[in-house]
Amino acid sequence: MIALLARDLRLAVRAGGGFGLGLAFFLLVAVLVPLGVGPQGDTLARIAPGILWVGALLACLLSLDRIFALDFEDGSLDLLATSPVPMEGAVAVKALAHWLVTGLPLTLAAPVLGVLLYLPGPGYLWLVVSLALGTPALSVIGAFGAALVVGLKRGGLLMSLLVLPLYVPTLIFGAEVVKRGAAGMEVATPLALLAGITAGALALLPFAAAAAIRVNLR
Amino acid sequence: MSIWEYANPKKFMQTSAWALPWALAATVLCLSVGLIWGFFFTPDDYKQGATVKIIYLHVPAAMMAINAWVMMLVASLIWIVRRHHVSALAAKAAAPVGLTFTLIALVTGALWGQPMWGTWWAWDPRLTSFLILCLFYMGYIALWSAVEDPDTAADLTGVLCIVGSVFAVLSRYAVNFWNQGLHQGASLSMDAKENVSDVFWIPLVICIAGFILLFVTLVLMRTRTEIRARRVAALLARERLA
Amino acid sequence: MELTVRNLSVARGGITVLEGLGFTLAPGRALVLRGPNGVGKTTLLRTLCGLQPAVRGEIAAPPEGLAYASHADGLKSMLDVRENLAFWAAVFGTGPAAVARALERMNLSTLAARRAANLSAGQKRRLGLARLLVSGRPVWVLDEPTVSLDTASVALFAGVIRDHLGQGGSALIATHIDLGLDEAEILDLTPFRAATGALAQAWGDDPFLGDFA
Amino acid sequence: MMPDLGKYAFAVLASYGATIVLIGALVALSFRQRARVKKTLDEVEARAAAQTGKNDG
Repeated sequence: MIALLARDLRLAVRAGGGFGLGLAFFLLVAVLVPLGVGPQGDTLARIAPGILWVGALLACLLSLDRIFALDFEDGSLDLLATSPVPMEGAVAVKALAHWLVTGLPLTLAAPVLGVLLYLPGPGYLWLVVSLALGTPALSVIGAFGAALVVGLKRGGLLMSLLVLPLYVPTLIFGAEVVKRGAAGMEVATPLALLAGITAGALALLPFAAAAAIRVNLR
Repeated sequence: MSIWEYANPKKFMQTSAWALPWALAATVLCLSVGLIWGFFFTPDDYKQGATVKIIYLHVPAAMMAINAWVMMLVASLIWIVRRHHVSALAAKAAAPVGLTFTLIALVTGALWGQPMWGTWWAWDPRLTSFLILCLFYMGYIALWSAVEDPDTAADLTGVLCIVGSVFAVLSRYAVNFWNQGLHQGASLSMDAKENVSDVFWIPLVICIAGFILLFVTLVLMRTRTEIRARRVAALLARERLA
Repeated sequence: MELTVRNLSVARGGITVLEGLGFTLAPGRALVLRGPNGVGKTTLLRTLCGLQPAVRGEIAAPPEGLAYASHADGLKSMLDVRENLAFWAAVFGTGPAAVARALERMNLSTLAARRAANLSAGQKRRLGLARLLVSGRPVWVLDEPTVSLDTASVALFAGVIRDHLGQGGSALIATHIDLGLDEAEILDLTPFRAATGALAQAWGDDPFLGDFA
Repeated sequence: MMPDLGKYAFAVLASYGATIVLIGALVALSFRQRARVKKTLDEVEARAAAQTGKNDG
């Protein structure tokens, strides 16, 4: 399983694309929104938590269909399914690899983009904390969506339609943490709920995703 | 004689052929009595005026939008656990009906909200939840139509339905948390019967029964269509082989 | 460590293609599957490997004993030859020593540092087959293993299989060409085709066929 | 006969109208699918019957 993680990371680094693309997209969102909304500081500060979370979510979505589609096309998913690695473990590891190359960089880049959007001072800490807690859920939910459409030719668009509604609770609680944090309010409740969703998704969705992959391979 | 016999396509076709005319008649009867009563013979509410007449559409549609999803969840579980084809096809047949009910609940809610809240759309928790439910229905239907092999499609949509149900409930709570909302709570909802006087209550119950019957009728009919479509596919496959 | 198949029926896309199939593959033996295109060789092999369910019948295989080589080699073009093989060695829990041995045996040592993207079709195939050697599994299930291999490579691979059989392994090979494995038994799948005459029975499991309302 | 809906006439009538349109569309769609699938099935069924008839004869 460590070998699988190492391979996926190595592929992500060598193939370029994956890594930078999500980050660049995130940056673009943070640049385009003020251009559309106008440069007024108070407006931007108010919508910054939501924009940053939506931006991170969409950036995450961009690279999801590569999680399984590439392995499906070159046949390694078949071979992986007949190997001693349980499919559930493979799904979890691939979701982890996806998080390491998208979720983690997004989390680290978010404070910089917060500056562009005039995010109020106390919000930075909670922005990083909420993304660090929430993006793993985005990756594992996304892995489930990718598993559902893995055999389909035009899976990307369909996957967005399937995955985005599943992102709703994570988005709401994540953005709420930042909003409250930026306003200097108490954040424990949404933070606990966000963590709960992530923990539940990490524990259960690999099984659902593995089941979907087995169905798709037959 | 167990209820699983109805999971056999042939048995289902025989039984539903018998039940369908009755269900259809009961639906037409219930809906016309309930809606005509509600529309023509109920007084205006002292506060909401004539808009109270929308309740005969809005509340039953909203109830059935949720119940249709629950029915799909149960049918999906039956398919996944016991692999009865009719069950999977019934879930597939129910999805567009549930989507239609969701749309009715949303449209009537917006039309009702406009005079009451002064806006067509409010990011009220319940309306928002129904919007999210609408997305879930669309994703489910899209997945059914995207996958060619019927058993594969049934498996994948079944898994999606189960996972989606969990996330739909989570979304409901998240949305509640996110905005406390304007929605009329107890005074017009089911769980507080005492707050609604009988003049509104009796036609409402008839309308709810009518929507339930409409759902049953449509799902029976659409399931029959799905079974026939599967038989066409099976016969064609045999033709090709021969 | 026998692979035994009894009264097996397999389906492709919901249509039964082979039925009543039975054979035993003992250690040290090779079995070559023959039959025209579309008879269901790939479907049979995928069913044996557990990638799809059998319609009916029994498959008794040693647990985690099968190594599958499909049409696709499962190579990552961005990784070099050694990295590709080392990944599968790690997945199957063999070690770097096994990788070196496999590279040597499949005549890939000189290419070890080359990216898979820059390999010829035959070299890719050889790398795909080298994965069998690092799997450490006794029963090889091979689907058209010699596609795009030249005569020398076919002979090389036949030698690899012979060694594997000599060490108590076995191989199930779907192929059209003569591998030069004289000791291999040949099983023609044509008689097991789900024939038109036997159609009604083959379709017995489909609840949407047969007598209907 | 028509009840006096007062200033809310639009909201109420539009609600009833929209519901009837939506349900009507669903029912029409369901019936159309039903008719189409049934017709195809009858054709295929007839072909299948002819086929078995030939085989028996």
